[in-house]
Amino acid sequence: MWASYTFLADLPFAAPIASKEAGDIDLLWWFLCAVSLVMTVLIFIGVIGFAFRYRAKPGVPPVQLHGHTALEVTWSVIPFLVMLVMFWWGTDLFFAAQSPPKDAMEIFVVGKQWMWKVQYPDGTREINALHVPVGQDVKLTLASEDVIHSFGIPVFRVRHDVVPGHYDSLWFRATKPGHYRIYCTEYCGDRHSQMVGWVDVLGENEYSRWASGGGSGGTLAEQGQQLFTQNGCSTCHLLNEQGRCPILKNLYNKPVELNDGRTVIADDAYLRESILQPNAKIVNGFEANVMPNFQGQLSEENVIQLIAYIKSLSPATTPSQVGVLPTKGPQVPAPGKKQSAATKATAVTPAPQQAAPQQ
Amino acid sequence: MTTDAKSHSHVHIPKVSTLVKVWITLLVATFVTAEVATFDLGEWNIVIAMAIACTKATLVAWIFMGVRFTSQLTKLFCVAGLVFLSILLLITFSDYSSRSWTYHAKPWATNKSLGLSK
Amino acid sequence: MATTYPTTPEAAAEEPVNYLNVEHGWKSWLFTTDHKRIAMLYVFSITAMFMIGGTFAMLMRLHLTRPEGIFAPETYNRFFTMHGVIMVFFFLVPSIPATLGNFFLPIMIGAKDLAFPRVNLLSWYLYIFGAIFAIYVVAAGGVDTGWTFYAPYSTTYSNSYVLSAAVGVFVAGFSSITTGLNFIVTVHKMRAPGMTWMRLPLFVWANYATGLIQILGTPVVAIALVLVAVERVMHVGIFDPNVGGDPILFQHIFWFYSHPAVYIMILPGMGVISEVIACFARKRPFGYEFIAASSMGIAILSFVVWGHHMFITGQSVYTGIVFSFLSFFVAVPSAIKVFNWTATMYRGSVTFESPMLYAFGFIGLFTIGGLTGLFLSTMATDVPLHGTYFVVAHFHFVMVGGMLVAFLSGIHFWWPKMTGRMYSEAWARFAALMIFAGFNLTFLPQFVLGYLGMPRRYAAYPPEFQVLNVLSTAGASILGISLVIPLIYLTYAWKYGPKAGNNPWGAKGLEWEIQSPPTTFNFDDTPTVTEEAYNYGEEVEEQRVA
Amino acid sequence: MPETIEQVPHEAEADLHVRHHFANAEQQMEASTLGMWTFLITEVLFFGGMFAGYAVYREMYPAAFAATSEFMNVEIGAANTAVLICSSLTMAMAVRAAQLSKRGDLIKYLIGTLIFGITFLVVKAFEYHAKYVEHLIPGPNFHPEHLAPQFMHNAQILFFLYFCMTGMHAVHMVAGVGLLTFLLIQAYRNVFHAHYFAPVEMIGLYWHFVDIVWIFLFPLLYLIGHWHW
Repeated sequence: MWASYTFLADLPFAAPIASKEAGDIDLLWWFLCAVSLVMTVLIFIGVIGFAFRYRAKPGVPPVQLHGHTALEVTWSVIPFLVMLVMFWWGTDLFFAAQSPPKDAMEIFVVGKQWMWKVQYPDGTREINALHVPVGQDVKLTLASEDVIHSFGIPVFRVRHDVVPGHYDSLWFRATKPGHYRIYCTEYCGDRHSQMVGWVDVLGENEYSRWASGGGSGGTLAEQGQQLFTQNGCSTCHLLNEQGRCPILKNLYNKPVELNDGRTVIADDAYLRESILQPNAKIVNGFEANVMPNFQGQLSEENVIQLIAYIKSLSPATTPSQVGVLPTKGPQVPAPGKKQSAATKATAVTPAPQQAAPQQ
Repeated sequence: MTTDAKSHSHVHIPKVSTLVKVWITLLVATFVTAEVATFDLGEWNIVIAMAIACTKATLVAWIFMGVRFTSQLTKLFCVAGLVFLSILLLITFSDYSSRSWTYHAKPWATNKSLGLSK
Repeated sequence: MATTYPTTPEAAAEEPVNYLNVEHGWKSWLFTTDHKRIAMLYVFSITAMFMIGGTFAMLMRLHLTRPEGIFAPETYNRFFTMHGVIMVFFFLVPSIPATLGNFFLPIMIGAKDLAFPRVNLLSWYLYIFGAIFAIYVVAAGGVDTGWTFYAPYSTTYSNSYVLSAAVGVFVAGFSSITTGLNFIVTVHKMRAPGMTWMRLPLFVWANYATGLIQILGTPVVAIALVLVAVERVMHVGIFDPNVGGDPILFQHIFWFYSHPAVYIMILPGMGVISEVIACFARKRPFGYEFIAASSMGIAILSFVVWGHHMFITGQSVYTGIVFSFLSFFVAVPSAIKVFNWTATMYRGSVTFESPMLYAFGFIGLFTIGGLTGLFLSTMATDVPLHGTYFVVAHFHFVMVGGMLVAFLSGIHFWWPKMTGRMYSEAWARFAALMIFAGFNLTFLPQFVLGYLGMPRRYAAYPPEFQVLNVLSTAGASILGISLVIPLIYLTYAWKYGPKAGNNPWGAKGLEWEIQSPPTTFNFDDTPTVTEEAYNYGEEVEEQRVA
Repeated sequence: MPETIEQVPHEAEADLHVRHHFANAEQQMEASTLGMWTFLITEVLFFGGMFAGYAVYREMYPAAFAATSEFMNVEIGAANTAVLICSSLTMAMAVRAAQLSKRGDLIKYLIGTLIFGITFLVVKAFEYHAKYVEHLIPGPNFHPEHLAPQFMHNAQILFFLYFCMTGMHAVHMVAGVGLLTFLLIQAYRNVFHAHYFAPVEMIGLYWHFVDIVWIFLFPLLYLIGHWHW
């Protein structure tokens, strides 16, 4: 908000802070601590003071008082006003935390039972590890392949649940290089406590040195292109002229007219839904039931690679007017377990890997 | 509705004609709601269906269940049940409808002013 | 079921007939419709379930003394789930309403019994039937979904005894509904002549408000568990993301009950504390109408705040803002109560018997518990604190520091009336102080752990948190041992304690005007109430003050 | 003109049924009515959870709900609704007969209500069987013939809700039939009369409530409008 409050981390036994937003949240935290301390001391003094001052003494009768409406009103309204300050301040910071800047560097994180699979735009992949440059806005797009996880980095004071079925996202801008912890904070099964990792905030040159290592299999977009051809998408989605399917060139983050008159932004969630459930939203001028369902055939990583490829088709991804968080949009079924290309679109019911659930 | 003079604890006994009239209205309403559903009125289908269902339910409660004779307290209890049911329905529903609203730095600038929706 | 009276004169002279000795034999207990006997049945079953839940708590704290833990992670997951399920559904929700409420609500309003005695007995049998399922689950291998049963883990991925646990909780829920139903109808329809609403003791107000929440909330968790159970059986359901279902819908329906449930747990405790403070400060509670109104306010407002459990689970930001605002609204009545209790002691004549010590403990710990709740309803600070030990410490401060301490305060305050015997005051004060110390040592470190970011439900944690965890385990062992002390001296007192007269504390209230322990029908003839509640005059009693 | 009450037993007999902890029959009657209505609130909220689920998914997948509504047989649904409304009438007449101490009518109407109730359950059983045969039970073997592939997943949600809601309603119907047989036996033993008809009225309230639930289930599950998607 105002200046940066990262100096708050230097307070005795204060939790480390590594981003400006974390400092703002910590300022609110210390404000709440102060208010609570004042209230607790007030109540303790009141209770112990009155109890001691008016303890039962021989010959001193209790004085029956009935009540005092004005006093009641004051000690209802004043606490409520203090709470309104907390409410307003908290909501303001929460709003900022939920609107990632438009030009943030996008990293995909897929939560799978008991590990975090991280994918960078340049194609490198990591398990339970995240490398980010210092001072750069980073937006993490989170997806889950099985149960609800929750990706949290205490040092940036960011956390968001990862619910299977749609994308969630969080963003931060690291200001202090270091080696910080990542936790999964939504109970997700036996190895929930092992689903931890490290985020390394690197200086400019270390980051470029680390990034140059590069992924062997080419950038995310290149991997996406391979998938694009392998799965036969290129037969209909021709790149230069109108095939039987919509053109995907410079489509990302642009408004798209649907056949029912609605207009949606072609963001990650829309692309993901159109890959897995093509008939959920049909572009104006095209009929339904042409593109097969890829639900269950493509895993989360493949979808991310395809989306990266489609993004690479629209030149400089012109930031749309608003810092549009990938709209959660209607829930799209998460891909079930990798299955053989079932001819008939049988109902997808992933038998859990472990034994059949006992009744 | 003349209460039965002789009953000692002013028990209100409904007249047969009232019961039969309500019965017929309910049957007619069922027929009407089934017919109306065959026309395609888009959004309005659900509204009409629910309106008819609510009238039928109030009729059953008011006459058949004798709510009209009961004390204020029982009437309050009926309403309280429905109020808390609507709390559950409305707030859960508000979450789902407001999920896809975009958050942007200027919440007051709606989609229209940004030329996004048609 | 007609009750027989002992006719021999010397039996009557030697021990006046009361609800305990009017009949003997297991039949007189298992088929009783006397609200006092059902209350005692509940006291035994509640204590048994508390001990089971408590053992799991001790096992968890033992496990957490080492960063990598002692037991296997799966076992730890079962420990914390069983601790949660048993404590929430089989101790916290039923405890004060089913024991002290069942026993004293009819007497306090001048009634012979609750409105539906047989339904009251059914409530105990439902509780026992649910408890049998819970104990079967414990014996068979436990459930590992957390007491919140979140989908899709509980529906698809967990292979523990989720279905049996869901059935057990479902049945125990109906026991809670029947108790609530009984309280509401009794308070409305069976008050003695002259007992107007504004003369009702605050304990009755609190239990009436709790009854409302039990009636309006419990069915919704019942249907949530039915949907989870059916989805587990049919391998597909409305919470299954693979067919387009949304796991967050389960959280909505679950928390619609589970947040009001925490008020089911705390409201009766507040009722007990109002009674205890009024008695030992010899004062009519300051702002009686405001305390009663805030009980009702809490009961109603508690149904619109459940979303503060879901700020970062993908619920829309706008609904989150509405929930955050309403969560601050619901905090106001609790604040009013604490201020009024403090003001009640102003110019009173305060003595420090053990129930009053527990009441002081309650006010202090409930205040800290309530204030830390504000951290979690402020959206920005909820982000770093959600799912950490800060939340664990918050709700233990309100549940153990609030509800359990109030339960002990009520048990000690009414023990002479329930059993006719007085417990040893020295042991009681010692136990109260030990519980207070053990409790603070256990849960204050957890606030710091939560602030430092240690997630909850972790079987293994980073080594830098070990010191605080060991401290917390030390506190837990003190708390665990000191909770056993009341069990000993209270049962000892029941057998060998000195006879307590009808009104050992000199308190006001219909329950103190009848014989202790009371007769089966409480009053020989229905009392008529002429004066207002808590009518402590201005006279000084010598014997008490010495 | 209200019928006269034949041979009304005098007040004393009314007090025969008053339980020891009630002051008089009046207080007991009010208490049991209030108790019944409080129980009905819990039932309202019990079904409310499922209605919340229905509302959410209908808003999320309107097209899928509309497409799958073809599998619901509207005629049977309407017929069942009519059957339940008739059973409500006979139940109300039974309560009235009890209030007027007319044992003959009471038995006659109770039998009528039972017949309608059982007819409803039998029709329901046939409907479920038909759905079983057509492989419409959500889960591994869910293969509706002519359903557009894109709705294959979301259709299972509607069918899951359909089976849960109508199933839970059927369970309440079975409980109602059980209570009615209990009433019938008591009526046969001439237990009910103008001063003691509480059980009949209470079970009547329960029965009417179950009818109201069906009144809402019928349009929501059977008459989903055909959206022009």
